[in-house]
Amino acid sequence: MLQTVLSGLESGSWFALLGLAIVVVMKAADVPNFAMAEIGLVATYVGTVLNAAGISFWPAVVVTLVIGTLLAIVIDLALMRKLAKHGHFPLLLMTIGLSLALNALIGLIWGHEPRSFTAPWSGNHLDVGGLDVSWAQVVTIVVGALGAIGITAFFRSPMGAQMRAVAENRETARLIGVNAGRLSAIAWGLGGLIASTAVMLQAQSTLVSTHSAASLIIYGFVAATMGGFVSLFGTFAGGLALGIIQQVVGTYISTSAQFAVALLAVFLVLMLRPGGFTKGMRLRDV
Amino acid sequence: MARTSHRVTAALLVAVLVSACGNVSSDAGASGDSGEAPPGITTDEITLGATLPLTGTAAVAGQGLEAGLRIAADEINAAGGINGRKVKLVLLDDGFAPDRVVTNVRRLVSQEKVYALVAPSGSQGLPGTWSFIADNGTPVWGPVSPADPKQQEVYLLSATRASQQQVAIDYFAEQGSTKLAVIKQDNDLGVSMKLALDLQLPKHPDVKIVANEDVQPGSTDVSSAVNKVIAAKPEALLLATDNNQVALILQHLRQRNITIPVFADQGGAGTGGTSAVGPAGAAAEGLIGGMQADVVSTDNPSVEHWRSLAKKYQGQQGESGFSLQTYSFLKAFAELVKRLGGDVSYANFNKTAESLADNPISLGSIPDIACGKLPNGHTCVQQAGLAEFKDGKWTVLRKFTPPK
Amino acid sequence: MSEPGRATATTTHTEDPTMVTAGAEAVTEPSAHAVGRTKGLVAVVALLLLFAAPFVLNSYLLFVLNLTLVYAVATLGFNLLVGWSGQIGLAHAALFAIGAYGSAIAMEQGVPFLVTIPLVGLAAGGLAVLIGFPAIRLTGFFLAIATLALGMAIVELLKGARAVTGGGGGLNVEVFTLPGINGSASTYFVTLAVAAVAFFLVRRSLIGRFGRTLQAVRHLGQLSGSLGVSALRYRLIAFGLSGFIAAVAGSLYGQLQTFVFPAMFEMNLLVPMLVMVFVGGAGSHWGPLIGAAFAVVLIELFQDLGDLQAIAYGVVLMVAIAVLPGGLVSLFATFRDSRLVGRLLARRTASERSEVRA
Amino acid sequence: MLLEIEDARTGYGRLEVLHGVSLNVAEGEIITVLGPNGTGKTTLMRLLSGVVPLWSGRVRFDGSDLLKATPEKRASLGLCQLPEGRGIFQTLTVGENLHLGTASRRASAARVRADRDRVLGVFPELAGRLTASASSLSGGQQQMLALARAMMGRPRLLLIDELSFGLAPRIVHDLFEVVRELRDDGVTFLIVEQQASALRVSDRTYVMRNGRNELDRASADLLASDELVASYLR
Repeated sequence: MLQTVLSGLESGSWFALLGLAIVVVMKAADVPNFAMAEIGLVATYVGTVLNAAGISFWPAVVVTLVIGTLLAIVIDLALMRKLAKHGHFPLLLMTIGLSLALNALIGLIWGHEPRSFTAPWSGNHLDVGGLDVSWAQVVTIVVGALGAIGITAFFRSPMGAQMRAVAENRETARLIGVNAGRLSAIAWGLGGLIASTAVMLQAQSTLVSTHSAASLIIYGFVAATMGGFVSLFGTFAGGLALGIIQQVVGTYISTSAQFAVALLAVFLVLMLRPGGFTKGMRLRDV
Repeated sequence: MARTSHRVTAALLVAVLVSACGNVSSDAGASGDSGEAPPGITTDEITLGATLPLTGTAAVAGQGLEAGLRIAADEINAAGGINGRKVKLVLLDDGFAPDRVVTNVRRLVSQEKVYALVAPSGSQGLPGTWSFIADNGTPVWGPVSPADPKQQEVYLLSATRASQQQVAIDYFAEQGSTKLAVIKQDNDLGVSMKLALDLQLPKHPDVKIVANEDVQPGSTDVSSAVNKVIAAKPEALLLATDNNQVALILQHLRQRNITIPVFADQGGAGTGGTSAVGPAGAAAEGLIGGMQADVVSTDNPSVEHWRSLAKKYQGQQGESGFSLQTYSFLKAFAELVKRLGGDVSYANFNKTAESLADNPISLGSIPDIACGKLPNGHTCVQQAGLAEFKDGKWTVLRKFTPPK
Repeated sequence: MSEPGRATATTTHTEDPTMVTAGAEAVTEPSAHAVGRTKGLVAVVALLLLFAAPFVLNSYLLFVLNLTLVYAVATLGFNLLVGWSGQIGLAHAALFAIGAYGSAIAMEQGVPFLVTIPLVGLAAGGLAVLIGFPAIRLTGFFLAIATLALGMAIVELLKGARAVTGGGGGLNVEVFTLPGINGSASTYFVTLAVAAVAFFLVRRSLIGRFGRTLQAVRHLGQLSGSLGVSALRYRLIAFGLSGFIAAVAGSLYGQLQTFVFPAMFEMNLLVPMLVMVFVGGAGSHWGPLIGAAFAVVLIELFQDLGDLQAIAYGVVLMVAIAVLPGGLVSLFATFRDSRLVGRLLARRTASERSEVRA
Repeated sequence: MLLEIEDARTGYGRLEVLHGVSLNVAEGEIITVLGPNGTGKTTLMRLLSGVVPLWSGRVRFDGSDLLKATPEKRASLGLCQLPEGRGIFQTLTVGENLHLGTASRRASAARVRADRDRVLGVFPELAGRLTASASSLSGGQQQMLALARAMMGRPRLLLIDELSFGLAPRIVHDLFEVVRELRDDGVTFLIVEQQASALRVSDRTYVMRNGRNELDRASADLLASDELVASYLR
């Protein structure tokens, strides 16, 4: 059981971080970003290439994070900005088109074989009272928690408050002088940073490839839904809970039911608490 | 005005219907079973087609399959073609999506007018084309996946997944393993595994399946399946998954210090190549792969010959096991067409192919191709081999043998 | 956003932009009605050409055309929901699957194919209404996510119900053929007939009060989020209708593919469906046809690009959105509103408009 | 003139709402724009804040054309707005709301703190509740917060849409007192109102009807002739 929960916390941390990346962009830029996992994946692939080329671990990590951040900012400035006035539907489709294009681009440049990001602690294990704990798991869970705390702290800062104001009412925020465009670029950058972290964590403990992004993004959205697309805490807790539910269902019911159960969980959460676990304010209509 | 237009419409409708009704009464094109000239063949060219997963979840395999076909075609053409006809390949990508496989096969047959489909590997969509294929009589030579041995037009040139899995079960039983575990995908891979278990378990009464887990196709989350398998303490593990999941499962197992032997079929293990063992890294040590074609690194002369050609290939996955497989299939096809002589009609093609049992095509790189008549004769090869990945290299563990 | 009380107060003393635009559109509508007769003729000629297709096209091109029509019908339903009622309900691919599977399974039980079409329509329509119930409580992305989750769960169920559906291994579909006609042409004629009826009926109903009410409900939803009972009823009707149409299209799809797998109905179908709605123009009448043709033809054209096709698809989609955020249909609108055409039509429309205003 | 509007036309979609509005605001003035429902007052506000584009005519702020400036750019020029319905962010604390007022300008932390102390001096009721959620404030307090927040941006011209909206007359009276105090500090005001109560503090009043301004009078004169006001507002 504990082994199951541990696995659940590990994958839950990826989901939670990706969910947070989605929520950050959603809050400040009002875009449901289906390309989030691919952004992280592009960055992580660059990292693994550097890693394989013999660049040592930490510089490769830094490059990965910088690329993820910059890529997201460029996407916002080049593609999303001028679509905003046409409503949500073109934005939603644009991120979908972007995810297809980025995914194909990765395949074209680096091929479709899965990759991993070798870390100094890769393959090392701990034995905690009969529980088999890998360092990769420890790193994932700790970084996930630190990331969530960091993002929460960011949203308490003056700039974070501006983002929350934009999330609550974009037009009013602009009227009183909040520069929504600059905030949206920052939010995209932050989202890209978090997504790169999530995918990189996945890559240091298992394999990532052009098709691992699809399930990651869905679970990320599930986590974001649990937080009502606004609550950071709800998203993080939702992601972790999702990971654990997945593993428990896989272990005690059937591995083929995992996906369906996760989806039904979302549905139930939405029906019982339309605003997510931690009910924030309602979201604007599409 | 409106009424007049309605009348005109009605008249036109009737006219079109009457005049052209005959044209839509049969799906077959210019072909037919008689001695008519089949499509895709001229005095100096023969057009062959395939649908392959060049992108999507099975892209690694698809690129290898493409490579083999191209290498073989180049070699054949450099030597003057088949009976003087140069091979023209039309390879379409289906992205491993069943619906696109169906569209692609229509396109190959009706639009591109191919003579035959060689080594198509269109995920699980191929069964959706059998009735169309039957209408047109187009030979399907060596579909890599999935296999259906009951069609008149379809010739299976390598051991099916199920046959490979049967051979693996025989092998583990002989090694004295009594507790086997299974991880399979919920698609045609899983279906063939189920078939293999149903066929082979009655032959080994001691062998028990202690864990039988499903995983989502394309998912990277295999840990709960692995956890359950570990908890059941099996002596060997059979996989029916794609190569990514084979790599993931190996990593999870070895991380937990579980060293039981693991088997995957040719597609999953990428036997001979690196599609599974590359990503798995050190965890790949000891992986047992099914063999449809010989392993790529042997000193078998026919494989060596292929290897020298594959080294020069420009695209990706040229030196993979998939490449060797389709290379061999196309070479065998060329051999068969040579034997047809001047009569390239489908009737003669089928007659000649079904007589291969008496005079098999022997390439050396794959088991001898010995097709016969239906109901069972179109499964031209039943033998599968096993290879083990050891010290960074695939070595033959068991020569080609049919299942017990 | 704001609590309902204040939202209502706001609308009472501002000049609301959405209401105003709606009014402006209404002004132009009668002029379109005037050219309705020409349009009717165009439709008849188009139908004739489509009818002649099996006699001139090869099996592949006919298949592609058939696929386009099937997708057009599916998109017709999707557009009704997304474009007209403004609800992003994403269970459409799953309802389409219900049609494909339901029809195939019913045929196995001896039900004639043509009878299975309305049957699966009703079943999926009912299911869609159930799925639509969250619409009472959810809006925007929450509705999208909830229906996406339900849709995926339905596909998972199809996978799980191995005894009936064949699970992940797929299900063979018995092909219905009209007497004396080959399989491909027969499937095509059935599709064409169903598509023509579907487009005709949906267009009729959308031009009338039903369409106006749907749009009003949509605009209301954008304003406040708090809706009256009848508005909710209309939302559910939109769900039910779109589900009905989706399943009808699905049953045709099953006939076309002759073999169905759960994997056919996942995101890889939903995404093109969204593209079709968008490209055709959300809330337009003929958009579904244009969108379906765009999506299908694009995929077929890109076959020749090899490795590049996936990236080309994504890039073309992105460019299309960036250049035409209102969809391809907006091209025609832009053309109509352009100065040159505007001047040419000025005399005519001016007289018509004065009529309307009076 | 701080703000000059000449024959401004605008609307939504194809529908024109303002059919030519002209008005001027001089530095240090308090101007009221009065008019009944649906006369285009809010559209005028939206035009000035850059939410709706100008179709024709001219809008100049401090001598320069405002045609292309985005809402946030206008705010940084000193053209601040107190939006209709107060625009208080319910999910933020009172302090955070207040701090948002400085979003449009670059200022050192010390300057911001000084400004905050000064503003809180004007609105002592807010001082003790900085960490409370803004949603816990009463309507009057929220309007105070909105005014206080606008002051944090050091505006030159403050546009106010319905200061009195939904508030008790007593509170409205207090708020107008504050407006007068702030004017003495050098802020110019353009206040859009439905109710005549704003006339008591303002210098001049424009009366709008059907998308045009029909009257420009000294507020005191207008106030004196009850009849006139009544005829326009009923």
